[in-house]
Amino acid sequence: MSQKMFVQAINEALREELRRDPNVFMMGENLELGMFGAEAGLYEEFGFERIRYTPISEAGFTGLATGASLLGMRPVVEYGAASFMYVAADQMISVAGRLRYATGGDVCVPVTYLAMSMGGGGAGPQHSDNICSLFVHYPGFKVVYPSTPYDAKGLLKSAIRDDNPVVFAYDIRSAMVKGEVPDEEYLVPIGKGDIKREGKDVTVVAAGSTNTMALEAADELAKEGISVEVVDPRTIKPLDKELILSSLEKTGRLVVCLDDYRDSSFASDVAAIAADEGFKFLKAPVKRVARAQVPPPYTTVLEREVMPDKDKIARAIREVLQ
Amino acid sequence: MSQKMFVQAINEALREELRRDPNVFMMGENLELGMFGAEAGLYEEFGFERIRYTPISEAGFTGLATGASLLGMRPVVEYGAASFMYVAADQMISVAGRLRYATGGDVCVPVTYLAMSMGGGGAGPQHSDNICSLFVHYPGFKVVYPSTPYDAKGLLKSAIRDDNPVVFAYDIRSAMVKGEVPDEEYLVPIGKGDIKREGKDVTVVAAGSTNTMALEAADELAKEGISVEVVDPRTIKPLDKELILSSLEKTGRLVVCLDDYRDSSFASDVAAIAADEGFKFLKAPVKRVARAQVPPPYTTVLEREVMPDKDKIARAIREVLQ
Amino acid sequence: MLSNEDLIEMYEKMVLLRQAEEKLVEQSSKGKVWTLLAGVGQEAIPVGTVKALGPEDYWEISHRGTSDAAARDGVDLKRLFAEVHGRATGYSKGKGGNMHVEAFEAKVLPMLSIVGESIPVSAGVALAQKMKNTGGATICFFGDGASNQGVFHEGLNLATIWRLPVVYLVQNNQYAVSTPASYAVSVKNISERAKGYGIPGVTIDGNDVLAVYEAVSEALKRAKEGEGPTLIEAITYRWYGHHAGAGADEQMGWIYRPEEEVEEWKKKDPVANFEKKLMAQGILTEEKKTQIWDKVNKQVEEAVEFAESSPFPDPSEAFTDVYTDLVLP
Amino acid sequence: MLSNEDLIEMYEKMVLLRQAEEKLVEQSSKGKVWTLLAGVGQEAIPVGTVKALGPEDYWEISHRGTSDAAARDGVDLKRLFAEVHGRATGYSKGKGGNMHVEAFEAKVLPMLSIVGESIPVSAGVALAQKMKNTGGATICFFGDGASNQGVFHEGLNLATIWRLPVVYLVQNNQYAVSTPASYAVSVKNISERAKGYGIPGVTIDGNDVLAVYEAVSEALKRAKEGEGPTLIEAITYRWYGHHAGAGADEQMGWIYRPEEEVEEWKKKDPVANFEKKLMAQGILTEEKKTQIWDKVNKQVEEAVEFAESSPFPDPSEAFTDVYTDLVLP
Ligand SMILES: Cc1ncc(C[n+]2csc(CCOP(=O)(O)OP(=O)(O)O)c2C)c(N)n1
Ligand SMILES: Cc1ncc(C[n+]2csc(CCOP(=O)(O)OP(=O)(O)O)c2C)c(N)n1
Ligand SMILES: [Mg+2]
Ligand SMILES: [Mg+2]
Repeated sequence: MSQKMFVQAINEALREELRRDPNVFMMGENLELGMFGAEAGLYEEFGFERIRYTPISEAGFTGLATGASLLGMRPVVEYGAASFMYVAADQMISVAGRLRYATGGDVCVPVTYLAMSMGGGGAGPQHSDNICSLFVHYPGFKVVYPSTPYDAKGLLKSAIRDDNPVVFAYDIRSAMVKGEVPDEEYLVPIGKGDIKREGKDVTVVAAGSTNTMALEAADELAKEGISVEVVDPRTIKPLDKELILSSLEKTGRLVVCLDDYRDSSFASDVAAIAADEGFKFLKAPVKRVARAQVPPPYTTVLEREVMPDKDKIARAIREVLQ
Repeated sequence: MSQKMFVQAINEALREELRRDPNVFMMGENLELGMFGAEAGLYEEFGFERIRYTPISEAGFTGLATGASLLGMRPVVEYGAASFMYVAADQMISVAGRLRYATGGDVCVPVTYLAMSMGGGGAGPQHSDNICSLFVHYPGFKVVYPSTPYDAKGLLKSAIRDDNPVVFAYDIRSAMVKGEVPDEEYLVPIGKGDIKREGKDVTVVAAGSTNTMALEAADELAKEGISVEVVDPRTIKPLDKELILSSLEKTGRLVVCLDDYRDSSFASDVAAIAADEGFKFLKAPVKRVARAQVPPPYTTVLEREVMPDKDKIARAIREVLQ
Repeated sequence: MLSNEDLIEMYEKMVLLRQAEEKLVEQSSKGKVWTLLAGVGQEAIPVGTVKALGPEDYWEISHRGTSDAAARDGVDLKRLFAEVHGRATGYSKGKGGNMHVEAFEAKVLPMLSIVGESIPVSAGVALAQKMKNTGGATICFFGDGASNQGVFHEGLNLATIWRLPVVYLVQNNQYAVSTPASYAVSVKNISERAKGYGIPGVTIDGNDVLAVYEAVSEALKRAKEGEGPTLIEAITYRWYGHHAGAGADEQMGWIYRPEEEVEEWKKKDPVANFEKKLMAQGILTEEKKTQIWDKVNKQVEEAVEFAESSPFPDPSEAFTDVYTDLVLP
Repeated sequence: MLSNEDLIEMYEKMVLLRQAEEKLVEQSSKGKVWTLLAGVGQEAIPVGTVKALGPEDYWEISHRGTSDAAARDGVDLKRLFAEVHGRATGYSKGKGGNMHVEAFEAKVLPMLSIVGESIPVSAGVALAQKMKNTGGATICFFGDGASNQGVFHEGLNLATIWRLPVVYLVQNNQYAVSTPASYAVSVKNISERAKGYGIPGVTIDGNDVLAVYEAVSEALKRAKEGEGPTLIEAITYRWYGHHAGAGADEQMGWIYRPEEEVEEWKKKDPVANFEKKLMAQGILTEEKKTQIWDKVNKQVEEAVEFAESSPFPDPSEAFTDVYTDLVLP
């Protein structure tokens, strides 16, 4: 075990999988720079053939990834910021997610998409998006969304080995998070959530950076005698519904946190599941803490109004306990 | 008043607004054909200058619409099938929806987008999508989604006159629906829902073609003595939450119907609102009836498994009444 | 050099595509197949192409020409027909249908139905061929209308800078639904767009199966030698409207081509003209011709029978094949 | 013909852009402005362009050159600086910031920060100019990297077939972040891409303000005469990395340009070389020069002071300006 940063964990996962399987390769812009640490050193080790830096043609190289995957390659596609995926939306939504189905199972599309949300860092209206809910909405994808270095490494390795298109969503606000990462090889299974903190008064379901915020809020509230259970779905598609429902059964109260626009999001889904299958456990209204329906503003004083944070989560927890 | 088809109502709205305001014009493919009735006769009356048929360049002409709107034009953009909007996703999500905000209110983007879902007609995996939830999720859009000819005409006219980007979503399964349309001019306000059928046992919130299905289900259930209130949000962004909550207050039970993929959809939002603000009214689990998370299959026997229909709605109503 | 047997074989395949496609139009008119994007009149392009393909080459077909795939050896017309009839015995179990015709096992890549999508996807297949050193190249068909999609540009640029073994063939049938290429494409010949990528662009008679064979052979050779893509523009014409069968253009009142133009092009019938040529050269005889047509018609009839008598998939199949390893409710 | 006054004015504007941009880099280093996409070294392009613009013309700036807009008359450097400092007094009240610089009232269109987006948008502005008969044309700046985006293709094709009054100017500074255009663009000169649309394409020295002025003037004339777009490729170089100030390339360890290359290009300094020329021609004197630099430096200082002393927007502003008529919670 050693302490590692989230981006280092990603880097290790990529390196290990590139070493393990010659069919794994990467495409994306400026990959040779190892821009923000996630790809550091990969170009030096694997060369252009496998770390293919591209023109600014996201739709193009996303399509290439699909095509290459049909013949057994395992592309890992990197977009810099998740906001750059919209120009490739059709190639993902309409092609990668549906080719297997449209061929009745004749092909598979083992592509991994690295989608970093730049939200919360002043990146402004067009650079801050999180695309996690988009790929929960559209059929054919798995979506992992880790909050810790341990989960990031284990899930990314699983994603690359998965035979389906997997979106690896993460937050720039998680990039510098530190945590224990085993020295030996391990995987985190896709589709299994994790209780990051046990508690009995209220369940907080929080993915990605909001999980970290929720843990901080839980610390704070513990001082007031409030016992918060923090559930990290880790994979948001397919969702570990049982874990969430069993926590809800215990606490009877739920707050859902997500660093994505609130409406038609994964946060709404969890609330909807609670209102259906979890209804019998519910003792209080279910609250969502997510981004406001506003393009993320540039200036910090405004940005913090619209983004989820520890205080907003703590406030919601207090509300459901009233 | 006279009986008109849904597509005729759209046609009238377009014609009237084109006549009324010289800044209104249309872009889209094959518009001069008046393909499925919605644009019939417009090219003959208004000519190429205002009914601009385009190359197959959705991202391109969507961007042109945004640009033209900045100078006070009021483009109505037509996509044939909503599924063709994904190639233009960035121009909508990242530009049209955000330019006003990014300029602190210096510009506005009065564009209307006609987005017909072809779901339920055997159009297969890539041609059947409904993009309504997509534009509920992303900030900056209004989304109207009528179920009757009356609402279609009134809402489309309001959309064209609105100073914001408005997505006019409709279902091919509604296209042939008939209903009363006044001969004199009228508008349906954006943001106001409508009770399409009063009832007391259960509230069904259903937009677009699912509203028609819900009314059929309600007829059927009435024979068993079940009284169903059918709420048509008509606009799904901004949502007439009060109408839904007041209906819920009366019935205490809720089924939400939508012809879009269920996860991270508007259907989840309504359930989430019920679980939060409507919690105090709820007497039973909230059910969603929406598309399964499956690319729409081509062959009918499979397609009907994954799409919402009257029977699935009736079943859900019975469930929440147990 | 093509032998007489080769030529006869090509003729037979053209007849097969013609008859198969006409049959599907008929089936669509009867409501047994969804609205059809018929390729009647364009048969020389798939047949000339298939002749040029090696066994290791992949072929991405376009939405135009539902039966095109059947030109390739190893493709089973029965399963192809079953697919467009929505049957469990179809190549894709009825899930993909007439917009996703494929025979992946025979290296016919799944048709994609959003215009232009296949352009980068096929470059990706070529990339895999290159990275895996499998030999072979990929050829991608698309229409004149697709040359106005953004991914045309991105795909061609990427394929060029990476010298991918891919060939782009635009079936310029002069219309995208009702929109004339002469209006929608800013250059006279789509092959001129090759200049924007620094690759060879050629315009050929798409109704001449031998011209197609030659152009594709040369482009494939170039691709396999590591010199990157070629853009081939094959001028042709579709005899039917954009849609044929159920929902045909005429039925919808869509009128955009002068009747004389259609008549003119019907005279350029790729099948009849090739037949005439082979007859004149004594390669084809009346007897052989009758034999071929009988054989083909029987094959087509059998395919329809197979399709119509095949079962629809079990309803539970709706939820499988979304993922390789799980079925979500 | 440009008068001496014109030339002096152009010189002054180049100095202004240089000094303003350097100041923003400094502010960014201090953490007062987000990571900057500095245009230092590319000043001749905006200044030559602005000189060619008529009052009815629109100008879509690129993400490169945060201060570029200030070259246009009627643009207030104070409000521009306030914007990138995130203040309520900024052009966009601090909501848009350095990726959405605009001065719409002065016909400087909002910068868009997703590469290529502005290409069709500016064609749309030109379409409105044409439909509304306002006279005037629109010029759109973008980078070499943007020429590989799909909307480049779609935008140029649409602008051409509709003969829109739009001019496309690619600031080819030879890199897209670290990616050399010589690798990523499949043709030697981006202007060759004009051939794919049948429009004129020219390559000019982007560090020569007069060459820019002339090429843009001619293209605007053509556009206004209804002959459609021109693609101008202005070869230039950015002195800083992709990012300058906070998060500068060097800081991030991003190394991709030979030092000699940077040095070579610094010798081609568009400001110094223009100055030398004007001096040699006796149009500019040492005295005038000092005057100009003092004036400009004062202007820049005042802009910084204004920006720094301006209030941040009220938190409630976060929720306004999403719609024209409603504020959602
Ligand atoms: C992106 C997109 N826009 C629109 C359509 C609808 N559509 C299907 S085929 C077609 C015309 C295609 O024309 P072309 O590329 O010339 O091929 P052809 O049908 O003539 O063979 C159109 C507009 C689509 N499938 N995808
Ligand atoms: C679609 C998209 N992909 C990636 C980015 C990230 N990005 C911002 S600027 C840039 C480089 C742009 O290069 P170029 O067009 O040459 O302009 P320059 O910065 O050199 O002026 C990149 C890749 C983006 N903003 N948009
Ligand atoms: Mg065509
Ligand atoms: Mg550049």
